[in-house]
Amino acid sequence: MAQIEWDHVSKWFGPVAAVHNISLVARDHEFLVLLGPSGCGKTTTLRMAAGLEDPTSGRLLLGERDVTHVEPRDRDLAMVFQNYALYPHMTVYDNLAFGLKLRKTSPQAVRRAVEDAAARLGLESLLARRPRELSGGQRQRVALGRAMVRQPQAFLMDEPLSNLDATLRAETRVQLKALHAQLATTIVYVTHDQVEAMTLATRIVVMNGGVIQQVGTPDAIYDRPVNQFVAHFIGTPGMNMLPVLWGRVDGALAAIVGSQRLPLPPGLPWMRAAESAVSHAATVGVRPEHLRVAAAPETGTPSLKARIRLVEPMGHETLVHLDLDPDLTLVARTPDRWPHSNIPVWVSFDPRHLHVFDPVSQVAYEAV
Amino acid sequence: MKTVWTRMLHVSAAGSLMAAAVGCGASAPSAAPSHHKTTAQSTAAHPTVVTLWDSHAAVNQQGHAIQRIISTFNRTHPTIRVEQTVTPASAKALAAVQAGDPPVMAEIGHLPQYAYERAGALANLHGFIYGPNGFPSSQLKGIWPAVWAAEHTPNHQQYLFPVDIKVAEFFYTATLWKKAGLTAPPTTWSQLQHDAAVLQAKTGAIGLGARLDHNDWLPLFYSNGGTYYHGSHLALNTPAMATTIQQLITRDNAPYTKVLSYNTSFEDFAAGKLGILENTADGYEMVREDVGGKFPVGVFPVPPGTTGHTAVLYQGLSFVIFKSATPAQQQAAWTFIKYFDAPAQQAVWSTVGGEPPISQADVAAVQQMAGSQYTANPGPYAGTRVAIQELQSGHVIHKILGPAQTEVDTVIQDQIQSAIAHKESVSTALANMESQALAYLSGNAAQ
Amino acid sequence: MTNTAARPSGRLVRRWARFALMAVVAAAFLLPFYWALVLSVATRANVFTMPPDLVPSWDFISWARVFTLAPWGLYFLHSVIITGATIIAVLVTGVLAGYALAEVPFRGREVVMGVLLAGLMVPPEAILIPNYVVAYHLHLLNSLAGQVVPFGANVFAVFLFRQFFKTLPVELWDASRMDGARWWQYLRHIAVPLARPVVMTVTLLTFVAQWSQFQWPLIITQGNGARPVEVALSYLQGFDGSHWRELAAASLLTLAPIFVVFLLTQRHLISSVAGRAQI
Amino acid sequence: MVETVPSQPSPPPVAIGPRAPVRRRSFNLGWALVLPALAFLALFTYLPAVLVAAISLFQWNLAGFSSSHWVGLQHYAQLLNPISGFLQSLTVTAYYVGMMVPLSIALGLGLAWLVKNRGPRLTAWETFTRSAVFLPYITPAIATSIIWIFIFNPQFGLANAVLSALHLPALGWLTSTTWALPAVMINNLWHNVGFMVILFLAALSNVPQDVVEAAWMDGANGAVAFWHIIRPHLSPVMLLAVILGTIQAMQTFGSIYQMTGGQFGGGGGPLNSTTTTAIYLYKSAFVYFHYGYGAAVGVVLFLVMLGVALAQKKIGERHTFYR
Repeated sequence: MAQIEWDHVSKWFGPVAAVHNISLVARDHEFLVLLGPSGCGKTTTLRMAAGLEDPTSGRLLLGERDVTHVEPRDRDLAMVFQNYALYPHMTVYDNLAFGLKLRKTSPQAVRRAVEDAAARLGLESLLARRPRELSGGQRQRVALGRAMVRQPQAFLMDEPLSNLDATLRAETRVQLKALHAQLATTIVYVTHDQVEAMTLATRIVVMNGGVIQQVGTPDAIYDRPVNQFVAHFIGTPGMNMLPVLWGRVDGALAAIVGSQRLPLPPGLPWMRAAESAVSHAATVGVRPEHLRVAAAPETGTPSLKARIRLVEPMGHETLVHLDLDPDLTLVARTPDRWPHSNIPVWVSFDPRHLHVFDPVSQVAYEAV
Repeated sequence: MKTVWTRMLHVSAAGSLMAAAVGCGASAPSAAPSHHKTTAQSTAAHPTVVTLWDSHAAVNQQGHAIQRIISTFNRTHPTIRVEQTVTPASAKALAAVQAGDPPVMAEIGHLPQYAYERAGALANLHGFIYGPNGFPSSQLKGIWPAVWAAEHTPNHQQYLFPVDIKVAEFFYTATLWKKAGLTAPPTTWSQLQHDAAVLQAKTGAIGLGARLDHNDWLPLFYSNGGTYYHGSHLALNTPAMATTIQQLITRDNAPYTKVLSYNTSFEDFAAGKLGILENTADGYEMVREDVGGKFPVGVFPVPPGTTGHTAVLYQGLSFVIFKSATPAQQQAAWTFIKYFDAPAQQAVWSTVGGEPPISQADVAAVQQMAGSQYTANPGPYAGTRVAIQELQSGHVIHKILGPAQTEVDTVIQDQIQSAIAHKESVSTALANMESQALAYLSGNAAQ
Repeated sequence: MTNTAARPSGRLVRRWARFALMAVVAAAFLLPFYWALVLSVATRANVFTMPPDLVPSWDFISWARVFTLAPWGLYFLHSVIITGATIIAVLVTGVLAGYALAEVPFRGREVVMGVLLAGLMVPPEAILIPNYVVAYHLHLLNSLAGQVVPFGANVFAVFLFRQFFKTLPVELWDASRMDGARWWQYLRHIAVPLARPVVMTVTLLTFVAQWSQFQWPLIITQGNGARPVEVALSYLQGFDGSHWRELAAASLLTLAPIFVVFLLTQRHLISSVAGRAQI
Repeated sequence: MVETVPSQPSPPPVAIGPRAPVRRRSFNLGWALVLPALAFLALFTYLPAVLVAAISLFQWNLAGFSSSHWVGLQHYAQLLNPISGFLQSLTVTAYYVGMMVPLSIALGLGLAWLVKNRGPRLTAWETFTRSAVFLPYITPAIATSIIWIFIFNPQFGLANAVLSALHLPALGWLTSTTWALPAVMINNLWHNVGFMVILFLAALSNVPQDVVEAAWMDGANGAVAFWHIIRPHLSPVMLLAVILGTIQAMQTFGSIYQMTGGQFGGGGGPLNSTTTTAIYLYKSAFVYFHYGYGAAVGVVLFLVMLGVALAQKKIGERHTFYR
């Protein structure tokens, strides 16, 4: 039973609330990723689970057990730190064994556990070395190993890949996912990297300003962001946001974008909310990958006239920066190559890919 | 090196024979055996331990002598074990009383007895000396009167029993002496100075090594008719002190005189670079050991002053027993004192260590142990013999007892030395020493 | 300017002059030790000579005699116990207080820091007598403990440890907590082992200071019960200063541990002393 | 970009720092950890610092206040009486300190300059000379003072051998009221200068080499470069050297005691010519057993040292660059 529950947890540092009234459950065997920009409170949330921070209010539950005021050593959790925090004066073996030795495990059991973890992580040949004699990737594996040997109820990981170079990070990500499948243990994982979050998570918790913005599967977070923050934070580049006014064209709902009118087909899920909105304004979001760019307007789908300002060729795709009006810009990700800038084009998209947010609360209409 | 050891072996053999033949009979009164018997039963396995603090390090002949006596004592007294600790006992034993960890007995100077008395640290020896296991009256009567007087406080309490008697005398290097054409030792101060000048001129060695302490000026002062303490008032600004200072100025500023101090008294002499050395009897064996047989060392007594007689200063160390010791320990300590001051042991003490014996009654034993060599000068026992002569002269003085004695002595010495160094006139020195010493006595000054 | 050709040779001369001067300086500073060695192995005839004999004659009789003059084994044992115990005490108090001042927030921490710094301002000479009085009332006179306790805490050691602990990353503490360590286990297994250079510095400085300790043991020791080597040596010279050979041997005997430690830890020792001055 | 930041409620009263090792008990733990150190220091530094003033007002008996005799400021009056020798001890101390500090700094700086590494690495000779100069500093003063007593023996010592080799008259050294203190100084200079060398070596290595080189390029010779470039960089260390040198000199005890006959009445001879205040204090309390009087000496010594340190600091601040 390795379920971690934050029950109305807040954490204050002096006059600042790092985490504000969070209620969250990391379910058994789940790979829960806390995602958010730096300073959003995700690390503090994790450290409270570890017992390294005391919540200012609220409760922490491990399974059924209230562990709010229980020392870390009595929680049976393991943690992987961003900087690994390996003990510099100990060999890899001793680093792995330290926790077990403190728990008065028999020497034979310690040896077995350490060798087992080392074998899984490919550290056998490094056991006699000290951390400073290891590469970044090796250190990262030792840090993982140190967490694994104790076979804890759950793993807590604080940006464990952030100190690796891009290639290694991608490799390790895969290993980590495999490891999770293999260990079948709860993992709570903190990152600011949405790719890690999307690829690894069973569920993602998006945080900002000490508050949970949205909890959901990667797909749900991607497809149905509950507010503008989540919508923009997930995806690279972030979702295009356009201020619109609602109008009617031939009796049908249309969005007025800058100087252009965008007629919309009926039956979209958010339309009722949009129509009943007090204000006639809204923010419309559309992901760059859902935009199509063409020399001529597409028939059957809403199209907007634009001008290419800048092109970023990426090889397998191209980022096209577009001006609608002087103050209205869009980014499109297209498989087509657009070698020239400053040419007029048409932008079209499937209206089902539109996200509409209340301009004041920034909350998605479909979530209301 | 070899000669010293062989000589010591002979002496020790003779010493143990003496102890067997004469010593035991004389020193063991009839009560002693029964005392031994009663304690032997219960304490044979655990002898009464008597810790003795004294400053005779094994580095010199005196140290050897005291160690020999102690080991013989421990062998012949199975119920007692004396354990010697070499330490500057006079100062340290009092500190140990304060620390609550004093020894059973110690050898201290007779001046510090005031501080010890104030601390209530010492056992009164009267009961031991005159009690059933007392000191043999034959010897008691023979103890040098000035020495005996110095062992009492002004109100006639006795905490001290003599052991280590220092009296001043002069040593000379016989070979240099001969080289300079001198035949007989000097008998007056002017002769002494003349001889020193001749020595220096003829041999190139330093003529006279004088001392820098009260051992030096105090006897001179007394032999000039001085006495500085009458009851409660001082008599320092006197013609006798003026004469004394003048004499010292002349002597110490003479080209043939070298003023020696604590660390440098023996080296020159031992190297044969010094004609005459002012020292005390106990230094004789030490000097001879340092000389190591390179040349014979002669001795002559301190010349007389204007009074026509010499004044021999008794300074030295005495046994004390600490009140904090158990009655059994005190009794055992007294047994050791009696043993040490018995003729047989005094003979060892005098011949090996070079100290004169405490009593006229011991002189025969010393002579017997020294044998035919006793009268030889230069000779191995010349230091002891001259010291005995000085003690027998009757003109022995002891340091005047007073609570601020050390301070007063320091004042006098400082003033004398200032005058010698021509930092002030004799009359200023006399006035200063009187006023400053008075300040100490009245408690207005402190150091 | 005019003699550009002469310049390199001038530089060479200067270099050799510097080497010669260094040799003279080194010789001058080592000469007293060397002469003590010569005296300690001199024959009787070679001691009181003028000019002094500077060639050793390798007569070890005085070394043999030194051991009969005083129970050196006992005195060395005392000095070793005193020095060792002081080192342990200074390390323990220094680690604990340094850790608290670096990592444990508690009310009054600033006050404690101020109080410690104020303690550095008190000259030990000036409080010699009250120290003696305190030692008297604590029954520490004439004891080994009496020579340890007054030196059992060292402000400098506290600050050294504090400085070091402040440089340790918080993650090490977090990681060890996750591994199940309590604060003392963190100290024992992580912080103190990492502080080995500081431990070494404190050990060396305490060793040097305690082995050379003189005035305090002179005052508080009386008999043989707690006498350390330096005091014993001082007395030996007092009892008969003319035994140069034995005194030289005894002096070298008490210097030997210092020499050994110096040879083994020279670099660290010098930098420790340099660091000591900077506080 | 707008974020959904919830409004911040007011903070709760208690916040525990991020490094608190034990929750909720950190207050007690901190005190518990500093307690051993404070206890040692309290017993043998803080309490005595207060006690010394109290004792100085009594004819002190070790047993305690109740058996001691109140004398008020009498001891201080005695200190000022020239007969007591205290004022003379201050003069001797001033002479000793006044000679030792400049000499040890000058010699220390000179030696540091000599053994300073010229290249990027230390040569074996430089290391050896450094060690030779430093070694005396860590030796016990008694052992080395005994050797110096031999050296200053008027008849057979090395000192007079050197003088006679230079055709200079032999000196009495420790037996002379004029030369005893210089003899002690020579010993202590030899003993302590290594510390100054270490101090100045560290400072010299901090002098930026490029600035010195720039000065050379500008045509400055060695002396000019030293005076204008290096000396200003040394001034903070110079201040430190003066303060530490003064403290060290004022506290010198063992070597003076041993060389001037401490075992025969506490040292300071001949004729009190080497009786520094440290020796005077020792003799007052532990030769003559006037604890109260000695405490008064201690109080004055305390104030003098404090005054000297403050004065030096004040003067130093005015003349120190690159602090």
